[in-house]
Amino acid sequence: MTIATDWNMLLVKGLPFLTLLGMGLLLLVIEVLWWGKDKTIMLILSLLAVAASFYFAWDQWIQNIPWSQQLLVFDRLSYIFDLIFLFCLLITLLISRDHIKREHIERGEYYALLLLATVGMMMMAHAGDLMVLFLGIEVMTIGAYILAGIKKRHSKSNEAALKYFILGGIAAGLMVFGIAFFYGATGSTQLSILNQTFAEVDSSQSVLIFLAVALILVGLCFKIAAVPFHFWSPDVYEGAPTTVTAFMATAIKAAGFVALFRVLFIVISLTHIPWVPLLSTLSIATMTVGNLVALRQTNIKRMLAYSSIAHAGYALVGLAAAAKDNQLSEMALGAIVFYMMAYAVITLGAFAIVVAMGHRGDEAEEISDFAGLGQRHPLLAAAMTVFMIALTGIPPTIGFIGKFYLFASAIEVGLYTLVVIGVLNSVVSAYYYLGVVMTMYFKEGAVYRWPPLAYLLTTSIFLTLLGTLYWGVFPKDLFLMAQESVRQVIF
Amino acid sequence: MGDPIFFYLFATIVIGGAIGVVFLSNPLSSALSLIFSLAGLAGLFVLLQAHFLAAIQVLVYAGAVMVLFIFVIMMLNLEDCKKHLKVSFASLIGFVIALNLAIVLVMHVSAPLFDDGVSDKTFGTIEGVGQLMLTRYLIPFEIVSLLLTIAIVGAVILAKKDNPKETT
Amino acid sequence: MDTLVLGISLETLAWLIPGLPLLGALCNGCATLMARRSGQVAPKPLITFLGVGTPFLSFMVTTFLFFIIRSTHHSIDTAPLFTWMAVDDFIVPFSLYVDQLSIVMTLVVTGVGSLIHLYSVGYMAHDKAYDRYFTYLNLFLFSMLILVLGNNLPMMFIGWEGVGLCSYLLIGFWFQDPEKAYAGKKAFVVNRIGDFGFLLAMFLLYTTLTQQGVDMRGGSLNFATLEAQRQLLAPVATTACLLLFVGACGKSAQIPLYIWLPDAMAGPTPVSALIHAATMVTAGVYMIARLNFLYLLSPDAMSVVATVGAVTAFFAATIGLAQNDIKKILAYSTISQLGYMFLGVGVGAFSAGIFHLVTHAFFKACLFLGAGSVIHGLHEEQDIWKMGGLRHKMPVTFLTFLLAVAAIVGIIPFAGFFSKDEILFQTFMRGHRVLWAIGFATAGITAFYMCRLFALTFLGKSRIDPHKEAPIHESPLSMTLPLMILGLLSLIGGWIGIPEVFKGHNYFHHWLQPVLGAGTLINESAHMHGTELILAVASFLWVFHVGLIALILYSQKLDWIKRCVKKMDWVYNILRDKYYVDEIYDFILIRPIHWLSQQILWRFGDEQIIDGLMVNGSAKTINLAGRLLSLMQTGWTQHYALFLAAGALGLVAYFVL
Amino acid sequence: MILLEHYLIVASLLFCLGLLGVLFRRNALIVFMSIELMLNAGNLVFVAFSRFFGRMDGQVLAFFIIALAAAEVSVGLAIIVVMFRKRGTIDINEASLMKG
Repeated sequence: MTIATDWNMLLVKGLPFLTLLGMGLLLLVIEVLWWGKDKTIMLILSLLAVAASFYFAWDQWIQNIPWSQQLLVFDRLSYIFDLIFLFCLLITLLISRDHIKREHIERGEYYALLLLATVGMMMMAHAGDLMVLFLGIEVMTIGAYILAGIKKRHSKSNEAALKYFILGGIAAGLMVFGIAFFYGATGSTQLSILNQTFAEVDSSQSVLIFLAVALILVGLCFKIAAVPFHFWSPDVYEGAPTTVTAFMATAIKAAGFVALFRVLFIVISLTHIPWVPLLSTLSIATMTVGNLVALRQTNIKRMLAYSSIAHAGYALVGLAAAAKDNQLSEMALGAIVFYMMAYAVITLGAFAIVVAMGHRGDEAEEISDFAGLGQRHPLLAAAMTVFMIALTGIPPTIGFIGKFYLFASAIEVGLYTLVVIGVLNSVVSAYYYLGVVMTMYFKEGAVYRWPPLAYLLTTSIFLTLLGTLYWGVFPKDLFLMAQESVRQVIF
Repeated sequence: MGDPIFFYLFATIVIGGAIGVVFLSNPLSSALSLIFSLAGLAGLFVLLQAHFLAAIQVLVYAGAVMVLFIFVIMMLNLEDCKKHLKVSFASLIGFVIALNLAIVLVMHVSAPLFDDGVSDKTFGTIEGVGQLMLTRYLIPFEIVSLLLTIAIVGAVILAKKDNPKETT
Repeated sequence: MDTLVLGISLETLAWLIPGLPLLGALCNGCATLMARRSGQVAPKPLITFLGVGTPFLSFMVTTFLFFIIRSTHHSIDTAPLFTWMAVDDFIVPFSLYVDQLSIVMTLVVTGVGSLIHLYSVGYMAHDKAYDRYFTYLNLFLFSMLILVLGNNLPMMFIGWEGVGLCSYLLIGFWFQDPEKAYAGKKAFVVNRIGDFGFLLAMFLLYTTLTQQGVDMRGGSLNFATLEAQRQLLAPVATTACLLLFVGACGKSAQIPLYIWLPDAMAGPTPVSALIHAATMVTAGVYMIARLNFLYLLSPDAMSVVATVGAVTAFFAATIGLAQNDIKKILAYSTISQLGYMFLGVGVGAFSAGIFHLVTHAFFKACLFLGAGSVIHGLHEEQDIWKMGGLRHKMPVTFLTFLLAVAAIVGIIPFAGFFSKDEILFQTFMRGHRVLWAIGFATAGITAFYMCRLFALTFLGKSRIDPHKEAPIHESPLSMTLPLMILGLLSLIGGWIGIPEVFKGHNYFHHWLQPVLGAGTLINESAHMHGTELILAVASFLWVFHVGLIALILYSQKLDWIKRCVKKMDWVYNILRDKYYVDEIYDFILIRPIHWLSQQILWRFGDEQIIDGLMVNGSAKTINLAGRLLSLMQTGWTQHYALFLAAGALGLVAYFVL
Repeated sequence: MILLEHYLIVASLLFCLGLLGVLFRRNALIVFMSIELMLNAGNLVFVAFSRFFGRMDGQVLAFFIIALAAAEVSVGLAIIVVMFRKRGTIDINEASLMKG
């Protein structure tokens, strides 16, 4: 049962996460040894690690030599998600510095935990084994619990951590139970082996398998905050420090989806299960609930939390389309990958602006705090307008392209109802996204002199804005990249 | 060791302990029930020829996790923990849901007999488990170590009292 | 086409048409942002130069291209600037298509657009946000040109969304006023409903073509591809056309999605003239004409279009009878005239519809700008009962307004006469007698309310507040010049399409023949001329008399009117209150929900500007659902755990049972 | 004769008792203990199947879960300690600042 592992190969292929891992641990050491107050060195080291890791992942993506070590797989799908995580991490790091200084949570562990949580996500993306997948989830999630609760002085932050922890614990329990049954049904937790044994699953074992799949799906749906497993997300997003929220809303969601991919690739061959109705229902419930409740929010972070739920719902439209005919269609999967990128870019931009709005002692988390921004700071308001428009899904932004591909892929397989509901939902969402724009431009707000924005924040807003607009007008290459990534997936 | 009496003994301990955890009002009693339950589980592990795991179970849970729990209970000196159990509407629904899930699980979990012959002499021993863990499962093993690192760091930064200088 | 003009290829010229306004918008936008950053206002001359200059240049280029096309009879299909989207076989190139139809539309958009830009210089002169205004206006022009010139449906859709967005920004331009901001949002959301139809239609067309295995590497959903493959589209034509028509209804304010347009008058008047009269709202008509080959496949969809058009025309005109706000009257009249255009394209007379679109752009822009001039002169007074006798004080405005009224009423030989009569004649000839009768009646009503508006504003005695009276003055040249040009166009604009019966050559229809083919006119043979002449004369006499009566009544005999109104007050009230549509929606839908929510859940507060099933009714329902759902978010972890467990149980049951 | 399914039934009961504990109790400590029960139910399934297949993979996996549970508990207890400092209670339903 031993596997002859080519460790050199593993080292090369694993460089993206090994780099982050090494730097994360190094930061922990430095934090202990470094007595200076200024943590800029930590930020610089983290950014260097991200850059190196990005280079390695990009290089591997370009080389495109799929390789599998049974427990870990290295294909384009995993590398593209590595790149998405790294982009989210990059923007999060850029917007973090000023925020965590204001909040007195600037410490080396903050950076280290961000890096290590990203390693967990990458484990999920590279998982060839349910156990690795699960442990990746746990590394990511435990990192997120801590980051959510890191503002110890604030009751809300602690409450967020507590809620996240308890609900996450239940989800973990369910998932472990599911994986255990999976092991029981197939004799292994390795996904590639499962793929072969699945064809031979007989009826006496099928119950075990179904039970296992159901419980694992619950755990994954929890991570992507699909209704009715979404309840944690608004509270956690609101309570956590804004930068951490930005990270959770984008990277963790993307990680949840890649995990869902990995599992679905295998279990989709269970033809007894009507996948399309299941995923459609999940998708409809998720986007509708997300959008309807978002209408009523006055806190921008909470609003974005519900909006992120709704966007998970849109992405599930693609998954339902992909699951049609019990084989995952490339176009729909590519559309989801693209949507994850689009959503990450836009949402990070929106959060960057929320961070930029804050001051010492006043975090400006209410939508009403945006009143009059159009006059106080037209550039910031213009950027926020673009992000809101992009989230609504209006051309010429990446948000429109993303939705368009998703819905087109669903139309292609004939899921008309789902698309109609999806489009209607995006009509509804126009209401609350534009509410923010309205507040910025059409309401009078306090007039005070705007302090100059920090360079890192400006950079991150600029980057996300550029991405939102550039890929909105020239989405071709990015989409082809997404499409290429799902072409040769190792099962 | 295949005697059914042991199985029933340990199973009763496990389930009884679990019931104790859920329904005893004093958290200290709950914690003790948990030890019972998990020790019973270790017994079941022994019956399943997982000797090493059973030892680890006792060590980790009775030795570490429980101490941690009880330590926290003592440290917090909780007054309101002894509140009598409130049966709210929500918890009633919870009861129904859990019951349903149990029924679904028990009804459908049926598997054939044990495969009797475990030929491998190292089955369940430190040697066997360790061999597997450090070769085939080396990567998850490393991830777990990462997990523990994160957890320790996290627990420290969360639970450590802030330096009062920083608060100003 | 590699013809070079002064070393510039025609394609480059075509790209310049939308490119120039975009350049203007970008430069103005940058100037605005940079100026605001340092707390100043961007230099006005620069903004004016860029903001007005670029559309004007664009107009020059368009004119040039027009003459090229006229001489060569070729359309210009540019090579893609870049490929916008490419997935498998779904390819959307970003390229332009300039043919006889789109060049006409482009001429209108850039021409009238330039004039309105010029007018804005005077109108917005004292506005603080002068620079921002021109940025939006240029951006609007760019989007509109993309809509018109795009060579495929997705590009049209980008423009479609773009104009909606700019319209939203411009309606809510004076943002201190929450009501105006609300109007902007309402317009936007109603338009989104329309867009939803458009989007679905696109998906449908694409899927149909894919399933038939059509090779679409040259660009999916190109108009040329669609036209070539129209036989394959026949089975889905009705559905697709109706879905597209939903989009057109939203954008062009037809029943039942018309409710946003009157409220959209909250924006600055030049914006109303440009967006809500001359260009954007006609996009729906243009789209149907563009896709005429598709609509011809589905007689059912056509008759829906025609019927909705005729009914809207009538309905809006009657509401216009009893409105007192000068811009509201013009808004309802726009809806009504758009109804005519849909009637025209709906009965298959595409060129007649486009013809009316063109003349309407002239005279309605003139009317709006004239109204703007009046409002400007009277310091933001919009109630026509507080005007009167303005002919002496504002002679230029008066004269141009007169020309435009004559045009919309349909007096020979003004622009509106030829276009409107063309539509009515075509409707009659194609056997839609009932629709013709509605259209005919509407013409009379139009004459009545337009003359009423005119008489109350310019004729009779002054009813202006005495202390406001003194400073009234004629508007500056930058405002009157566009008025004069548009007034002139209202007179002569229709002469491009004089039918043969009036010894004309019907240039306009011949011009569009290559694009619209059979969809232009029923062959005008000699024996039809009799009918056409009778109809035209009858229509002329009808509107002339009605208009005259209105003029006399409202300028000389106001006391009669008042007595009449008193006697007939219920009719008047019904009309004034827009048939109580808002209230009916309110009663049927909103009240019960309202009551329910008050009794059971919450009170709705005082945000009660209830005006419409489509917007507020559903908005309320949605809001209610949102409230219910957000109640589930109790903040108690245990409840969350409960939902999680229930969900898990549900999923397990789904899988296992 | 004790069959595989006997063990699975014990595991299922243990799991549901754990879930019930989470849904039923408001004391955060006991909620954590209940989560431990759920994780351990998974372990029992792993070990039972490991014996059933005669392969030790399941035991290794159970080993990982034990480590994971320990990690979770340490973080969870830290969160509780912070909560107690902030609010003086560890009733999970007292933490409901955020809702809606």
